[in-house]
Amino acid sequence: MSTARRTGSARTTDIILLGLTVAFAILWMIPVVWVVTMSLKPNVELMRSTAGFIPWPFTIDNYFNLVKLATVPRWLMHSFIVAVSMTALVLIVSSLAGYAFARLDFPFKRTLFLIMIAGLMVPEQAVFIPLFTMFADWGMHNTHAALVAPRVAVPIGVFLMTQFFRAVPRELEEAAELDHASYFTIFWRIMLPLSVPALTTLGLFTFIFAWNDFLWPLVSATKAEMFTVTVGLASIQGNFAFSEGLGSVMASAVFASLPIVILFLIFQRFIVAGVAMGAGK
Amino acid sequence: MSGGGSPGRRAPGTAFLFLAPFFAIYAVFLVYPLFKGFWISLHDWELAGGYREYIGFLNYQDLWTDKLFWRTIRNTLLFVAMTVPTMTLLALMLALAVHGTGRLKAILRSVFFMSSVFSVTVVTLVWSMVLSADQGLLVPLWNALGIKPVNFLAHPLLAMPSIALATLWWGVGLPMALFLAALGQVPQELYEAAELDHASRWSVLRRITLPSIRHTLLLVVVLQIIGQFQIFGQAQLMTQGGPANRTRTLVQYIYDTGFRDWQVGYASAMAMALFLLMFGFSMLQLWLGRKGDDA
Amino acid sequence: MHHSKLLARLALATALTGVAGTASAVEISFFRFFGDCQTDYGTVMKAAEANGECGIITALANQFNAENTIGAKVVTQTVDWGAYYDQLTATYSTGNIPDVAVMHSSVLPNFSDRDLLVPLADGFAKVGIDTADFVPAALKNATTNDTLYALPYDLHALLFHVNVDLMAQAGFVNEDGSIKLPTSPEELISMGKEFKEKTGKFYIATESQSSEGMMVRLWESFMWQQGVDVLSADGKEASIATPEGEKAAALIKAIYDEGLANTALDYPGAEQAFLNGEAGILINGTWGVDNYDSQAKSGKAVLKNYAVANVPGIFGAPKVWADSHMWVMPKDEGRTPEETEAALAFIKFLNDNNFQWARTGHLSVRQSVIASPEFAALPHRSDFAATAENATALPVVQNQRGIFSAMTTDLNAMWLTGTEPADALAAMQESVDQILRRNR
Amino acid sequence: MGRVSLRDVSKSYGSAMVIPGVSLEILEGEFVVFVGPSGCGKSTLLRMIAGLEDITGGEVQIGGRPVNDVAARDRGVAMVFQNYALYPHMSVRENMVFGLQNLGTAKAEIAARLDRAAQILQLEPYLDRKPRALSGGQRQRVAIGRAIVREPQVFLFDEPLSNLDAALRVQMRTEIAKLHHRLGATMIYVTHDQTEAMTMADRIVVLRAGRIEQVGTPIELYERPANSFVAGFLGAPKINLIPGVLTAMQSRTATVELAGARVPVQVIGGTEGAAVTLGLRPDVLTLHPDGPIPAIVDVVEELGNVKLIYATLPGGHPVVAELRSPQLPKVGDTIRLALGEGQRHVFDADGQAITLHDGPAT
Repeated sequence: MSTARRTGSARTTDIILLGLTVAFAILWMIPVVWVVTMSLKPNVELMRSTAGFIPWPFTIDNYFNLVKLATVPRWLMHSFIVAVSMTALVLIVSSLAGYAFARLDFPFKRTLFLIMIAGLMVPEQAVFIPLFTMFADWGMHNTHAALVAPRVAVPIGVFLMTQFFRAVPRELEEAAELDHASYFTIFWRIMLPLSVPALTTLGLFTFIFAWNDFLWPLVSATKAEMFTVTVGLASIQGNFAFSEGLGSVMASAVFASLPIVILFLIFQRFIVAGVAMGAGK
Repeated sequence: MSGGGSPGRRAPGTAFLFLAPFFAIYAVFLVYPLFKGFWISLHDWELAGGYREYIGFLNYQDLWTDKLFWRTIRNTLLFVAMTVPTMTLLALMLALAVHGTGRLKAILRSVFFMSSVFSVTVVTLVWSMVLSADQGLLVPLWNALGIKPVNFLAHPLLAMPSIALATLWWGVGLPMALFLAALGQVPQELYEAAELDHASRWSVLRRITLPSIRHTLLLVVVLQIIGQFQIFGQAQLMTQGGPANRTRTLVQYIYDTGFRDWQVGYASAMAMALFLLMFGFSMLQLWLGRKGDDA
Repeated sequence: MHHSKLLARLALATALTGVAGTASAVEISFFRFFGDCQTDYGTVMKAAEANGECGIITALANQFNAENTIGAKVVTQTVDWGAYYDQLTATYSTGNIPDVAVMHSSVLPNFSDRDLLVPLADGFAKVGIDTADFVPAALKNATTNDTLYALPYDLHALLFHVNVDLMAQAGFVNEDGSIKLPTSPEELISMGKEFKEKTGKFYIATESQSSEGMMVRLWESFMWQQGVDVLSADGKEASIATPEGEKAAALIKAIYDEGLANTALDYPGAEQAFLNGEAGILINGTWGVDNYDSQAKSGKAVLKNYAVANVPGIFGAPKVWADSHMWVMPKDEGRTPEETEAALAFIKFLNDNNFQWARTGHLSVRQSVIASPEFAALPHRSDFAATAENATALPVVQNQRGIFSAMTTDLNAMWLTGTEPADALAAMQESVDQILRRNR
Repeated sequence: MGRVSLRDVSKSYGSAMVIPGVSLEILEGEFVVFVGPSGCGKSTLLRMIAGLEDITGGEVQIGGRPVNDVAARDRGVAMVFQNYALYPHMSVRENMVFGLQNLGTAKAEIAARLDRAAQILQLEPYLDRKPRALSGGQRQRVAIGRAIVREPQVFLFDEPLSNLDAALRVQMRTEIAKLHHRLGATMIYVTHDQTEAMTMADRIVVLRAGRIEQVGTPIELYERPANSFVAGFLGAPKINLIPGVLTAMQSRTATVELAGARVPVQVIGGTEGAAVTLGLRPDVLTLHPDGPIPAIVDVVEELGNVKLIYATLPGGHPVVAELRSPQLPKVGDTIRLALGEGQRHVFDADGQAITLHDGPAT
């Protein structure tokens, strides 16, 4: 908690607290370990018993079956396309608007900012039905655009970027202005590179959100070949339970989670650092 | 003192150009649907088959007498009441516990954050399995104790807490990260000064840490309220609203009414209710937060 | 499964997909539930070689793709049962309306009343489907407002699936080898207690978790047995909170209260418990017969001696809940004549192979199949022959899914949350009334 | 080219008038320092010249061209900021050439100018470093380098040295002065530090509350301050401003009566019996047993070559004397101060100088 020197008893308390946290973390991970274990057991064994954390008897058939299905990799691909494009668009749109709010002066600025913030209080679930009818009218369901477009204008993203840009020293911008930079150059060459931590955080959260979005893809992507992983998994959990067995269900869960877990492990150090720069102000 | 004066460079043309993408998308995919949703809610409007009839506020009258609707409101509020304080508290405790330097703490941070990256399908699958009275993780434990396995997800009183538990496990990462960020910005000198003042661990927390991060606390609570009000996936996938509608949430009811029963008009009326409810709560929160600031 | 074998299959599957992709086939989309079993049946080309609902329908599609001569290719989309009708409905908005879809007769009016289905009488005449061959009740199910909208494919009803060894252990097997089943509510409870005492197992296993509403089907059966129609034929009124309803509900509650059934089982859990020899009777539909029979015969399951029985007339006439799977063609402006032709060809193919479907345990709806010697030779069919006559369905009214779901929730509350039967029924009545009010 | 003219330039935020109206001519190649207490509007004035603040009224011309409606980027000025304002994500090299890139300058030209600037400022070893890897002085040099490569008509400095420690400040001061000689460009420099102003400026502009109090060379301002504010602002230690009454008026001479002392002065104008302020630089005061001004010693500071005596006059007014004599009074001693060589400034009730100077300023 502090780098200041502590007394002996305080140190002991620190160690005990840390020990408790470690124990809690182990408890935290148990469900995941258990699911991974089950995914590595034969279905016949699982019918008998699901207990235990050692995958024995061991099999990787459950995973083989998945890959063979070809649908799961396809769903992964859709999730990636949707998550990546949504992330990119959210970052672009939010940072552009955030820059304008943070650094430019224009008529109705306060009003527009309030209108933007008010969007925070409009839950997606409150508009998904009209959205559904809109996309139906346009004949745009079962497309990537339908999955991405309604999620691009994110007030919290604009808010975060506005806060971040406000914290950037104004002199930098003025210096750039005297360096003959246009507003766009200032935005692109100065503000954006400076906001990499904030962008990383916003991007990461957008990506996770996009990856895990459930209700909208559930109603918009009705073609099996257009499912995202989340919806696809939900669709086969029932089907698998009927036919393939528990091991396959667990394998599908693990398999579908792997990419995002790996991504997380790569980028995790940015999460806290980025939030610190963006939202902590 | 340089730059302190003006609020920004006056450049309306550029500013509107920069704002255009956001507000265009915002208008088309948020503002317009909100009004369209209200419009739909004034109709008997069927999902398939194109039946539409203007009926004024009849849907809202129906809502008023719809027991299941009030039940789902109650359930949703209950869920919010269960998750928001516990989530905030747990996130804060975990953040305090894993804040700091060192490899071990970095690993712990990852562990607690990691469950946030799983999709709702995976989370509910995991927890449905863990809590299953038939094949669940705890069954061997119950058997060893000679107790009949507790059927969490079908228990009238335990079902909702079970969903809340899964939600907690799933969602604590983000608020924890926010708290960690805030903790990182508390000036170290404050702690050092407190140390010299012989402040106890508890009073350091209460007198220094908490006041320093209270903006983040407010942010977390507001975000949590907004997020938890919209609960759908967990209840839909873990209990399907059961047992006896004890876990049926508002969004689930909206979904069922619209997509199972095709009553899109009625569902839209509920969606408007959800909007008003959340809007009210967010306003209340912000107002309370501001009041706290003035004091 | 050996990996080498698996890899070989994988290669084969890839090769097949490759070939199919290059041919200029008329693709028709085929929307169904019944699960996804590509892993086990993806390469089975003869329906006769498949087992179970999922296996047989998968193999039927494969077989049609392989054998048809008009260049048609069926592309199956398997939808999770719980979300099936939501997804099907959504396709009308999202634009991938299937060419052929499965539909329960109980759901049909929702679609036919809104003109969302293609009338099929002309098409059937063109491809040579003989509607006169259908059992009259089935044909009636497929017809609303005098228009034929579907190909009836089966009649499915609730059955008692029996573990004969356990029954014998409890002394419930008659001299002639038939199973002794209760004939009154009191007897059901007393026999159940006796069974429990003698075997230490559950008398009954069934889905009890609100997901399938198995007990609602039983409750409805009990209502019909007492001569009460749950829903009026015009779809305006429900008779739920009635003395008869209370009797039926009280019996169901007693089953759980007396510990004769495990409340913790979901659908697969109930099947598993039965196959693991943990219960004497599994209350489930006709669709399980083939599966349980083959499991029992395979020797892998604890269940060795499997039998089937009609749901007995506990409250009088042995009426039993039934529904029907049917094939429909959802209306789609964009469907080409070639696709219509291919879809009709597929429907005809399905009708021609009605017997294969009947192997699942479902009752056939074709008189010619029922009369055939192969059908008579199927295992256990004679055990539940009477079910065909006892089968009772709800009248053709809209919003039956909502009604069923509401009833499931409120009925299950009896054992899941301890609600008293009268209260549960009052809640059911109220929920159902609210839905019926919307029916036009 | 590098001529800067301000014609009645004013600035207000809403109803708050920050700069009521400033007119000033800055010649090409001149080094002009704006000096004044914080809040006097000197930075605002600079930023208006730069184009970073809108001009409410009046006109700014650079090189004879009115630039009121010209964007900052097109005014041909370069600015060095107090906080350096280096782009943290760019290397020193990138920082310095960013402006030229935006102008679309040819690559060879950019390289040549970069080399020249880097050499002048001795930045060659650091070109590939990021700003955070540099010391404060190095960063300041980069900031200046960034301005140099642009070869602007006018350099603007906004308190560029205030974030540096004292020693470094002195060093950078001379470097900037050298740079000015070398480049010969017009430089406008804002500071609140009178030493910087005195040492660097060709001309100093003293500002107070958005108005120019006086413009002139450092020596003019030091020797002939137009008013008590300018007198008080320039020179260290600060000039003693002692209230008194003007008596014994002759044509050019008069006496200022202080509490317990009389000081003969030379004035133009002034009225008999008017309240005035006597301005005495600390080095004018000497210690003499018969000196006319009695005082009680409060603090004695020994600075080596000089000593500062802080004392209180009988009227309760504090006074500072800068002495070079080896003998020093002790705290609490009553001393007598005499007036040595040097100007005795007299300011009227409005603070305006009524001092009579002999001949032109040196």
